[in-house]
Formats: sequence, C-alpha cells, structure tokens
Amino acid sequence: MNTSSVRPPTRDPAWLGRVFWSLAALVLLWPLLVATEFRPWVLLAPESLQVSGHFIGSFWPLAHGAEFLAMVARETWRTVAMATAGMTLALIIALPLTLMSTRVLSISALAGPMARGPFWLRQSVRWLLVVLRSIPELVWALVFVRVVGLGPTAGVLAIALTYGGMLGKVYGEILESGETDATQNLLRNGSGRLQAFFYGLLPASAAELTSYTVYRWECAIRSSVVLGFVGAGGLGQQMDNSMKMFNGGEVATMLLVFMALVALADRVSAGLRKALG
Amino acid sequence: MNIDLQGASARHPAARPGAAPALKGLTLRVTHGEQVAVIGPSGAGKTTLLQVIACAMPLRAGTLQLDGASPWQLPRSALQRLRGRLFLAPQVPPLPPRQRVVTAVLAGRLPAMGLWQSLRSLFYPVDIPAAFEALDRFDLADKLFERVDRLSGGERQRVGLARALLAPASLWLIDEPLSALDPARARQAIDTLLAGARERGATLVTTLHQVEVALEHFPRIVGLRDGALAFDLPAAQVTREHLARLYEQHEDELHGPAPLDVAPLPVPQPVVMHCR
Amino acid sequence: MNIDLQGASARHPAARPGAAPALKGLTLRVTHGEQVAVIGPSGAGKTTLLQVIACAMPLRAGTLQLDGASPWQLPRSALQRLRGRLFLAPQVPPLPPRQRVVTAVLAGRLPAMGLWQSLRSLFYPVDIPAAFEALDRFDLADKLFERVDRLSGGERQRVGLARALLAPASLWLIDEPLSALDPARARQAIDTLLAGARERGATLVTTLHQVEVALEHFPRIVGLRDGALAFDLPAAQVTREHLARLYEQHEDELHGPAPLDVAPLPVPQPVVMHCR
Amino acid sequence: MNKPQAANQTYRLPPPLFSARCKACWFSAGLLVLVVASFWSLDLQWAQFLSLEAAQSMGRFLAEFVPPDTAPEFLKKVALGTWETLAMSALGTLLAALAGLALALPASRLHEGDAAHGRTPTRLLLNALRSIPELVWAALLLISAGLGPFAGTLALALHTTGVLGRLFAEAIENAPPGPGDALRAQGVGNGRVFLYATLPQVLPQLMSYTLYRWENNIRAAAVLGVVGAGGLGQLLAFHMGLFHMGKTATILAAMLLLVAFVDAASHGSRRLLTR
Amino acid sequence: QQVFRVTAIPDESPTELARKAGPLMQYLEARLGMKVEYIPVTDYAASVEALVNKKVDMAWFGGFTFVQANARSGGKIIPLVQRAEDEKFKSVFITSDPAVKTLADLKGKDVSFGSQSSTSGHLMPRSFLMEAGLNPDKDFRRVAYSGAHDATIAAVASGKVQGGALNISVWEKFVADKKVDTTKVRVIYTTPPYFDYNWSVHADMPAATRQKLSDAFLALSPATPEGKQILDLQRASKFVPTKAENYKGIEAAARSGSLL
Ligand SMILES: Nc1ncnc2c1ncn2[C@@H]1O[C@H](COP(=O)(O)OP(=O)(O)OP(=O)(O)O)[C@@H](O)[C@H]1O
Ligand SMILES: Nc1ncnc2c1ncn2[C@@H]1O[C@H](COP(=O)(O)OP(=O)(O)OP(=O)(O)O)[C@@H](O)[C@H]1O
Ligand SMILES: [Mg+2]
Ligand SMILES: [Mg+2]
Repeated sequence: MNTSSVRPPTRDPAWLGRVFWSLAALVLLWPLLVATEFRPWVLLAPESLQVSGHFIGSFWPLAHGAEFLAMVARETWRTVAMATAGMTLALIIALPLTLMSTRVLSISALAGPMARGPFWLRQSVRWLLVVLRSIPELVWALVFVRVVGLGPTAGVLAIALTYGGMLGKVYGEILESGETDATQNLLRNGSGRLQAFFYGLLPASAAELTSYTVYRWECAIRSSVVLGFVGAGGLGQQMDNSMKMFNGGEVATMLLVFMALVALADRVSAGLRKALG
Repeated sequence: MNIDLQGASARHPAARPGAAPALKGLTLRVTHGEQVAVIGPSGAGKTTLLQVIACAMPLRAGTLQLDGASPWQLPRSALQRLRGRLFLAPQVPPLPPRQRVVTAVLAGRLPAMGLWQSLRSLFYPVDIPAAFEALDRFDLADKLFERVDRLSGGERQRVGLARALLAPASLWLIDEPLSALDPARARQAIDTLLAGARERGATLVTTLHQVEVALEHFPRIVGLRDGALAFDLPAAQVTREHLARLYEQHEDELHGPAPLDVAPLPVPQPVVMHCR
Repeated sequence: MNIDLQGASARHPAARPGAAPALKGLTLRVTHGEQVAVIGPSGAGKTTLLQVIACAMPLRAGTLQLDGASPWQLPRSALQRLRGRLFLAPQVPPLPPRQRVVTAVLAGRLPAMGLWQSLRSLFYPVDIPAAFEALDRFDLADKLFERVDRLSGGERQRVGLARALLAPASLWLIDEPLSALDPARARQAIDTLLAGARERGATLVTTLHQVEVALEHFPRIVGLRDGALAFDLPAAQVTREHLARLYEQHEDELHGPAPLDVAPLPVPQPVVMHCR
Repeated sequence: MNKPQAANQTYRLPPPLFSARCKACWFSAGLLVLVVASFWSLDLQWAQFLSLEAAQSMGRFLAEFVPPDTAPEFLKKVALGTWETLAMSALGTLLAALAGLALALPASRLHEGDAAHGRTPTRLLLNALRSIPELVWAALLLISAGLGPFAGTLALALHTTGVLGRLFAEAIENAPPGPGDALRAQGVGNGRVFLYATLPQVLPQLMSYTLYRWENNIRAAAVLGVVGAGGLGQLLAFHMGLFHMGKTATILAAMLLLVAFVDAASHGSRRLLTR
Repeated sequence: QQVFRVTAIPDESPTELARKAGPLMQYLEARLGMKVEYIPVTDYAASVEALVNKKVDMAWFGGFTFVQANARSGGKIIPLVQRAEDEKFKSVFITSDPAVKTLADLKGKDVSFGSQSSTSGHLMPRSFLMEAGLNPDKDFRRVAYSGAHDATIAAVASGKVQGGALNISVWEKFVADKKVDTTKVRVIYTTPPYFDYNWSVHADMPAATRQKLSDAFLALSPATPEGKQILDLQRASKFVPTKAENYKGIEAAARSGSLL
C-alpha cells in the first residue's frame, strides 16, 4: 500500500528563500549598529559607572516632605485627568474611523479584491489616521502652546489627535488579526456590517480591544508626563525640573508614582479581561 | 431559489500558481425547492462549489445566476440583499468563542433584524423560544445558555446547523452537516434539515461524505471529482460503479482493488420527490 | 501500553457548577497492543475519555494507571517522559495556520528529537522522506509543502493523522479520525491507522461515529453514554439493540420510534484479531 | 418530523446575571465619574481654542511653515537626522522584541495546568520597565551612556521591552490552545511546544505589535532628541525654539514621511505574513 | 483691561522664577493700581509668542529673545528697563574635567549650552567661541541644550558633559549659596561684556502705562526694605532705562550665527 512509485522530494523548496532573507537581515543590521553608535561596553566603563552609581545612589532617601507630596498628588491628578480627557476625545475620533477602515467588515472584499469606491474610502481613512498619528503629540502640543497659550487644553487636544489616529489603526489591526471566519460567515449570510461587527468580530476580540484601550490610557498618562516637559503642566514638568537638577530623591518618588499608576492600569485591564473572557 | 452555474471555474486566491483550479468548467442547474446532495472525494472541490454559489468567491470563468440575476453584476446593496436570502453553513462551525449558544443561534436571523434589535439582542436575547425550538429539533435544547467553546464537537456542529432554521433564507448551502454526529443525531439532523428546507420552500444543497445517507434522503446526487462533474443523477440511478469511479484513489496503479470495496452501500431506494 | 481506568469521574474545569460530570465512574482496561473503538452519542464523553487517558485532564475520582504507573503521582519529568509515549489526535486537527504540512507532520516526532534538532527542523525539515511517506499512506503526498490553512477539510484531517505515523508512541488515542473523509479515504485511513499501530505494537483507542466501520475493523467496541459505560464487548457480540439503546435520543417520549431506525447497520462480521 | 410538542417545551431563562451585571454597572459609573471629573477639573478653555482669534493665529502660524527650507546643506542635515532616528527606533525595537519575547515566556501561563512560578516576578519587572517613559529612561541613560543616539536606542529598547513583553505574554496566553495541547499530550516540553504550535499562531500578532511599536518609537525617538539623544528630535527642538519655521516644516515633513514609510513597511510585512 | 499679565523666559527652574517674581508683582500691583498676575512658562519660544500675540502685557526677556520678539512682531516690542548689570553682562564657561584648562581643550568633548534661545547661555557663548576659532557644531563631540542655566551647572557637576556655558549671575549665585562644589567645577573662561536682559512691552500699550511702569522700576532703590528685597531677588543693584539700539550687537551675533 505504501510502496510509493513517486520518489520523495529531497529538498525543501523554501530553503533558498530562507537563507537569502536571513543573510539580508544580517546585512541590514550592520548600518543600524553603526548609525546608533552601538557600543554597549561604554556602559561598563568605570567613569560612567561611577557617575550613574552616584545618581542612583541619590535616589535614597525618597523625597517625602508634606508639601512635596501634596504637590505630587495634585500634579498626578492633573496628569491623569489630562490623559483621561484626551483618551475620551480620542475614542470619539477613533471608533467611527475604525469601523470605516476595517477590511474584515468590507462586504465587497468578501470575495477577492475590494471594489473601487470602498477601497478608496478605506484608503483615505487610513491616510487620515496616518497623518493624525505621525505627528508626535509633543509637536502638536508645541504648536498649540504657541497658538493659544499654555494650559491643559493644548495637552488634551494633542493627546486626542495623536491617540485618535493610533487607536483607529490598532483597533483595525486587532480586528483583522483575530479569527474572522465567524464574521465573514455572517456577512455572507447577508447581515449588515454593524451586526456582523457586534455578533462576530466583537466577541472574538473584545478582551483584546479593552486591554489595548486600557493600555493606551496608561500610555496617555505617560504622554501627558512628556507633555509636561513643554508646559502643559502636570507631573512631567516636575519630573523635568528634578531630572535637570539631578535631584534623585524627587525623581525616585515620582518614578514610584508612575509605577503605581501603571500597576493600577494593569489591574483594571486584568479585571476587565476576566469579566469579558 | 434557482441556481444556474455554467462552465464555472474557480481558484482559491491563495493557491500556488501551478495548482489546478479547484473547480473546472462546472455546469449545474438547481431549481427552486430542489434538494441536492454533493458527494465526492476529499479535495474534490465540494466546499469550493458551495462558496461559489454563496457568492463568497468570484468565478474565473463561466457564469453564475441566482434566480436569473448575476450576483457579481448586481450593485453592492442588492448583492447584500441577495446574500440575506442565502444561508451557508461552513464545514467547521464558525462560532466565536465565549459567545453563548442562544446568541450564536439567533445570529442566523441577523439579516432580518434591524440594527437596533440586534444590538438589544446582545444584552437580552430577543427570541429565546425560537432559538430553543431550533436547538430542540437538533436535540440540543439543554445547552441553550452554554458557551459555545464549552461544547463537544458534535454539539458545536449542531449549533451551526440550528442557525439555518432561523435564517430568512431561500437557499441553504450546508457543508458536511454530519461529520461530527453519531448515527442517530445524524439522521435527526438530516431529517430536520430536509424538513426545514421543505417547509420554507428553500432550495437545499448539501455536501456529504455519507453516501448511504445521501442516496437514501436526497432525490438528486451530484458527484464531483477533481473540480469537475463526475455525474448528476437521480439517486435511484446512482450505481456502485459510479461511486467506485468517483472515489477511486489518485494513484490508481497502487491501490488496485481498493476502489471497488467502497464501504458497504445500502441498496438505493427510489425516493418520492416532493418539491421538484 | 496498558491502560487501567477504575471508577473514573471527570469534569471539565469550565463546566457550569450544576452540570453533570463528563465521565462518571468509568472502569476500562485496555491491554498492550489492543485496538478499541469507542462509540456513543454526541456529548457522551468520548473526547473527555481520550483526554483523561492522555493525562491531559486529571480525574475527579477513581484512578488511572498507564503501564502500572499512576501518571499524576509521577514526578514531572517522568510524567513528561510518559507523555512522550502517548499520541493524541484531537477531533479538530490541531494545526497552526501558516505552518507547512511537512512541519506539521514532523511535529509528531518532537518527543524523540533533541532541542537543537527541533530548532533546526524549523529552518530545514529534518526528515522529508519520512513525512512524505507518512502522507503518502494517506494519499496526500502531493501536499507536502503546502500550507495547512490552504487545504480542504479532509486533507487537513489526514495531516493530523499522518502525525501519528511519526510519533514515537506506544499508545495512540485518535478522536474521530474519519469525520471529514469520504468513504474511500476513510477506509484507507482506518487501514493505515490499524496497520500502523499493529506494526509498532502500539495500543490504539479510537472514537468513531461510523458504527459499521467500527464493527468491521475493530475487535473490541466500547459504548459510552452520558459519561458512563453502556457496553464493552467484542465486535461480534454487539447487537442492533445495543446500538439502538446507545444512540437513543434523550427526550424519549418525543421521538418514540426514532431510536429504532438507527441507520441501516451492516450485519456485524466476526473479525480476526491479530494482536490480542 | 421529530417536531416536539408545544406542551413539552420548557426552557430556562438566562441565569440572572445580577451580581455580574451590577459589577459592570459600578464600573461604568466609576468610569463616567472619572471622565466627568477630568473634564471638569481641568477647566479646558475651548472658547479660547475655537475663537476667531485663535484660528487666525493658527493660520498665521501655519503660513509661516511655507516655504519649507530646502537648502541642500540643511536637507543633508535632516537626512542624517532622519536616518539616525530610523536606526535608533529600528534597533531599539529589534532589541526590545528579542528581550520582550525572552521575558514573555516566563511571564505567561502557557497552559491551564502551568504553575508559572516566574509569572509574577517577571511581570513586575516588565511593569517597572514599562512604567518609566522613554524620555526619563533616556535622561537616566544619558548619564552613563553619554550623549548621543546610543542612549536613545537603549532607552527605547528598555521601555519597549516592558511594553512588548507584556503584549507578547498576553498574545501567547490568548492563543488557541488546541495545537499546543496536542503536542503537550505527547510530552513535548514547553519550549518546543511554543516553537511548533504557539509561535506559528501568534507570530503575525507579535510581528504586528512589534511593527506598531516601531512606529511609536519613531515618534518617541523624536521626543528623545529634546533631552540630547540625537536624531530628528534634536533638530526639531533647536529650530522650533528659534522660530526657524521653514526648517521646522522640513523636519516635520521628514517625520511624516518616516512614519508613512514605516507604516507602509509594517503593512507590507503584515500582508506577507498573513498571506 | 482688568488684569495685567507678566511672564518671564524660563532661564531658571520655574519654581525659582515664581519665587523671584512674587514681591515684584505685589509692588507693581500697588504702583499700577490693577491686578498683576505672573504666568510661568517652560518654553522660551512660548514667552516670545505670548508677548507678540499680546497674551501677556509685559515680559522678562533675554537679549536674544527680545531680538526674536522684535523681529516677529515687526519691530513692535519696546524694551523698557534693564538692570544696571545687564549693560555689561557676561557668560562663563565651566568644566569639571581636570584635563580642560582653556577653551581649546574642549575640542572633542561634550558641551552643554542652556536653552537654544538663551542669550547668555547659548548665543553669546557661541559667538565668542567662533571668535576664538572654535565651531561648536564641528569641534565639540556633542552639543547638548540643558534648557536652563542651573541645569547646565548640574549637568557639568554630574559629569554628564565636560563643559558648559552659562550666565554669570546664576553662577555667582550658586557659588555664593555654596550650591556647587568649586573644587570640582571651575570656570575656565569668562566672556567680554554685552547687553542682556530687559523688561519688554508691546508697542500697542498706551504711553501712559508704559511711563508708569518704567517709573515704577526706576524708583526701586536698595534704601527701602521693599526695594532691597526685590532688587536682591532680581540680583540687581538698580534698574536703568534701555532702548532697542542696545541690542544691535546681539542681533548681529544672532545673524552671523544664523540663529535668527
Ligand atoms: N471545555 C468544556 N467545558 C465544559 N464542558 C465541556 C467542555 N467540553 C465538553 N464539555 C461537556 O462535556 C460533555 C462531554 O463532552 P465530550 O466532548 O467528551 O463529548 P463527545 O462524546 O466527544 O461528543 P462528540 O461526539 O460531540 O464529540 C458534554 O456534555 C459537553 O457539553
Ligand atoms: N484556502 C485555500 N487556498 C488554496 N487552496 C485551497 C484552499 N482551500 C482549498 N484549497 C484546495 O482546493 C481544492 C478543493 O478544496 P475544497 O475545500 O473545495 O475540497 P472539498 O471537496 O471540500 O474537500 P473535503 O471533503 O476534504 O472538505 C483542494 O485541492 C484544496 O487543497
Ligand atoms: Mg470541504
Ligand atoms: Mg468529541
């Protein structure tokens, strides 16, 4: 039964391609190492060890004056509030754009290539998303700060625009990378796009979408810290000062606050996933 | 719904360039209310045929007409309306994990539900009795509120089939409905499908590996091999030789006697055709 | 490998609290080299039984011994070694999409490969001829370098089965090997599995929905219903009544006559048992 | 057929999800309060933003961007900065993807019975790496690695390791368990189960996370320039601060192109991977 | 106009600036008879834009920021007064590297300026370096912009960079307050004098208010306790009138360094 007349192939047809791509990757890596002056050993040079050791040593004791702590608490809230407000606006921007740009929900793409009209609509939404997110929030903020003066409005708007672009894109990718059989089956049986989204796509990726949103919120907190560097206020501005003045104790206290915020976001994310899973 | 497929050829977009097309020059007409079983060896193109009819895959050559209209020439909204009248149950039940059985079954009715109603149904299922009744006809009513990823293989398959009973479709395309079912459930499922399609006046095209079931229950049998029509006969006229030739292994010389001892076939019985 | 299951009960960890356990008080002994078919209605616990034997699921009550050892009492490395001698083919072929057929088949041999060799095999398959030969025995040699997500349902299933031929196992647990296969490929697959297990002296436990195939090819039939043993008999002694009772629908009063017209059963033939 | 009699139809209603649902209510209410409190406490000055005056000064500001500076010497500088930014972000992301993958394995519960002893400590480490913004990492590293792109690369790599490690771990935990369980039942060890069953399933996802992080990192690399870690950002901060609007426009255009390029590369790779 | 708004370039840390501004704002409030508000900024450019766009009424500018504001507003920024010290302001170059003795020794080292918009922290040091035959963009290994004078001191003291250039008055204050270890950090070069900081207003301000403002500044004297406190905080002996022509030199330096 198994005495085959066909001789087994002796060579894997994919082999040459693999060798080629591995070599190509190595060749590409080299100029990167040169351009970034990648010299890890300078980290271990005695003088740099001494400098960084000295700075890290100054982390202890943590700054814990009542006034300082009150200031940190105030600025932390400001940072969180900026991030939350920015995220809310970003979601308002991102959700419709995502639904418009997801390929899985395209009816014309159910079979073969997408029709011309929807393709260009999708493509233009994608480009809009690219433009929104390719300008760093820091730059948006610098622009807004110049135009309308200082304050959190600039920061919130900067976060909303950049994050709207990012959320729109990544939501789309999450939706497209999951199992799409169920959605396609619904569309093929004639359901509408939104129906297919709620009955096929969302249950498959709800957990991931939520945890990504929470993660982005956490990123927004970090961004609003960075925005503090250009005058949007909040923890970032304090961090900037303390960093510039090499005030290790203050830096360490604020780093701990960051970690606590991230741990909180993580907890929320895990809880939500559990509720949805 | 009438199906009219003329000289249809199709390839999977991802197939490697050298591969033979999955369907080659297939001509098939199915009239309103007919019940057809498609049989053929693995890889013959049965699933591809269903996908082509379901407008899920465009043709390379040839034409497809559903109720006299060429779906690929329709404007998009009309095509989607047309799709609302089709029901395709894939070989592997397309159930998102974590969804509950009741929601998965009610999803069959989506084309007939407004957006608002379908959203509401996510919070509280709109028509529990209908879902219950559909499941009950597949002996699965007790799993109504179970999650689909906590079902056994056969249970999952039946959830996929129960959807058909809720779909507002006039053409049912069912891919291997019995693969994971035991004989009793299989018989019940096929009876339910046939009766359901008949009640609704829906055309039914089913692929099957169970030749005896096909011969016994379906008035018309289509044999597919290597993407081409092997035969298209009333069940009563399908002979052992037809079947032997249909399922013959590819390397003929290697398996001399094998094709002839295809699983013991029941003697085909002429079947009264109701809806022809 | 000898299997000795005593009063075994098992529940799926995710099952809802009120649900009945998937296995209740099952006692089963299978000796070295035996070939057993497990049949039973959908949801009877066949898959669960295979999982329990494969040490993929701990027992709630009762004991499991494989070759005299209690797997769950073994230290982890010994359990891992024991598992290296098992092969479980799930109901849905466990093939990661985008993997190539050759890699998927060679994965069956992983327990016998060192880490380095298995890494290398990801770049260049280690033993193409062996994979080719295994596939050829399932009439699938031409798909050797195809990607598994570009196969038809039946082809995918056969890839999952071909793995067994490469596994260094002395116990094969195969869940519904024939569900997506046409009669000819099904016959070939079951012949190959039986012969393969016999050649290697491996014990073979298979769940099946094709009662005729089970009765014809397997010396011993185990009937499972609602997680408990319905019967455990040599194939020759399984009667129509046994089967009718096994597959009886749950709502007895509703389907009065149904259970009795279980698909036309072939007259069971006594089978020569080779390795008993 | 076997149609059941109406009299025998009984079905349970869905189990009352009261407690669970109320948890959800509480959570939603909390979320709403947070959002409202945020908007309220920040006293955002939309009026100022939407005023005619603001639109005018915005218009004036944007008008200053034209014409962008295209002096060859400056373009050369921008090209160099662009390349440095690209290299920094690419290498940083690559290092982070490797380190992230290495940390994601101990940080995830690979299958249901996995005790995963290393999970909590590894996740703590990942969280610590991630909670410190790149900018702060860069400022810290500038001290020991010296000014220049190396510090920036390391900063990106450290922060991104935390991010990717967690994302990878979650992707791994969410992968369909079927293929892995089949191999595990055969006694194959965790590492090889990962290579043969989990990785092929999650690879596109890991790649797309990595690629999207790369896009993020290009923007981050621009920010890093502000504290002295090289790249386009340093040019941007310098010229924007000095009101060289034409030059700023050129730099912003370069940034846009860079992100669009990465976007296209990411899209292309994803298509290649999911083909 | 109800509120009179004042800002200052952030050449030192914002907390320090706010501390310095407090008493002066109170004094101006009394003299002008209206509420005076101090608005902190963290970006030099933002303070320039603020005065040009009349978001504030008066700003404390460095020489270079004044030139920038004047250019951006089309010559509509008027310098009112400056400290006596600002007429001959100087910058210093400091180092913590024992091997560095002269400016030329900084070749191939990392050097930090203050903000790129700073006069005493960037523009003039750069201009004098060029005169000394050193091109910062080519001859130094890397150039960093710490953002503020005190941050430059911290960067040099920590060893992050080997050299730094900053405002002499901040340096002297750090030395006087013993906030810097002078055995480690030393001055290697002090620049010749030039005109620097001033208080500027927009030309659209009514002449009467302008007059009131400059009178208020000129009336400050170390003799009164209030005047002494303010002058000490501003590190000034007294305020003197100034005019736009004083800053021609800085403008020329900015143009030759192509910073404007
Ligand atoms: N993951 C799971 N979680 C909870 N319950 C499960 C799970 N898998 C199966 N069950 C339940 O356990 C029982 C036995 O399931 P099992 O999969 O063993 O059935 P089976 O005999 O293999 O059926 P089939 O022929 O349909 O595959 C069924 O009632 C099923 O609903
Ligand atoms: N997605 C795909 N991409 C490329 N080729 C495919 C794809 N799906 C199926 N094929 C190929 O097309 C041919 C027909 O496949 P099809 O799925 O229609 O077979 P089938 O008759 O349904 O078989 P089975 O009984 O095994 O399900 C086979 O040769 C198969 O390998
Ligand atoms: Mg098929
Ligand atoms: Mg099963």
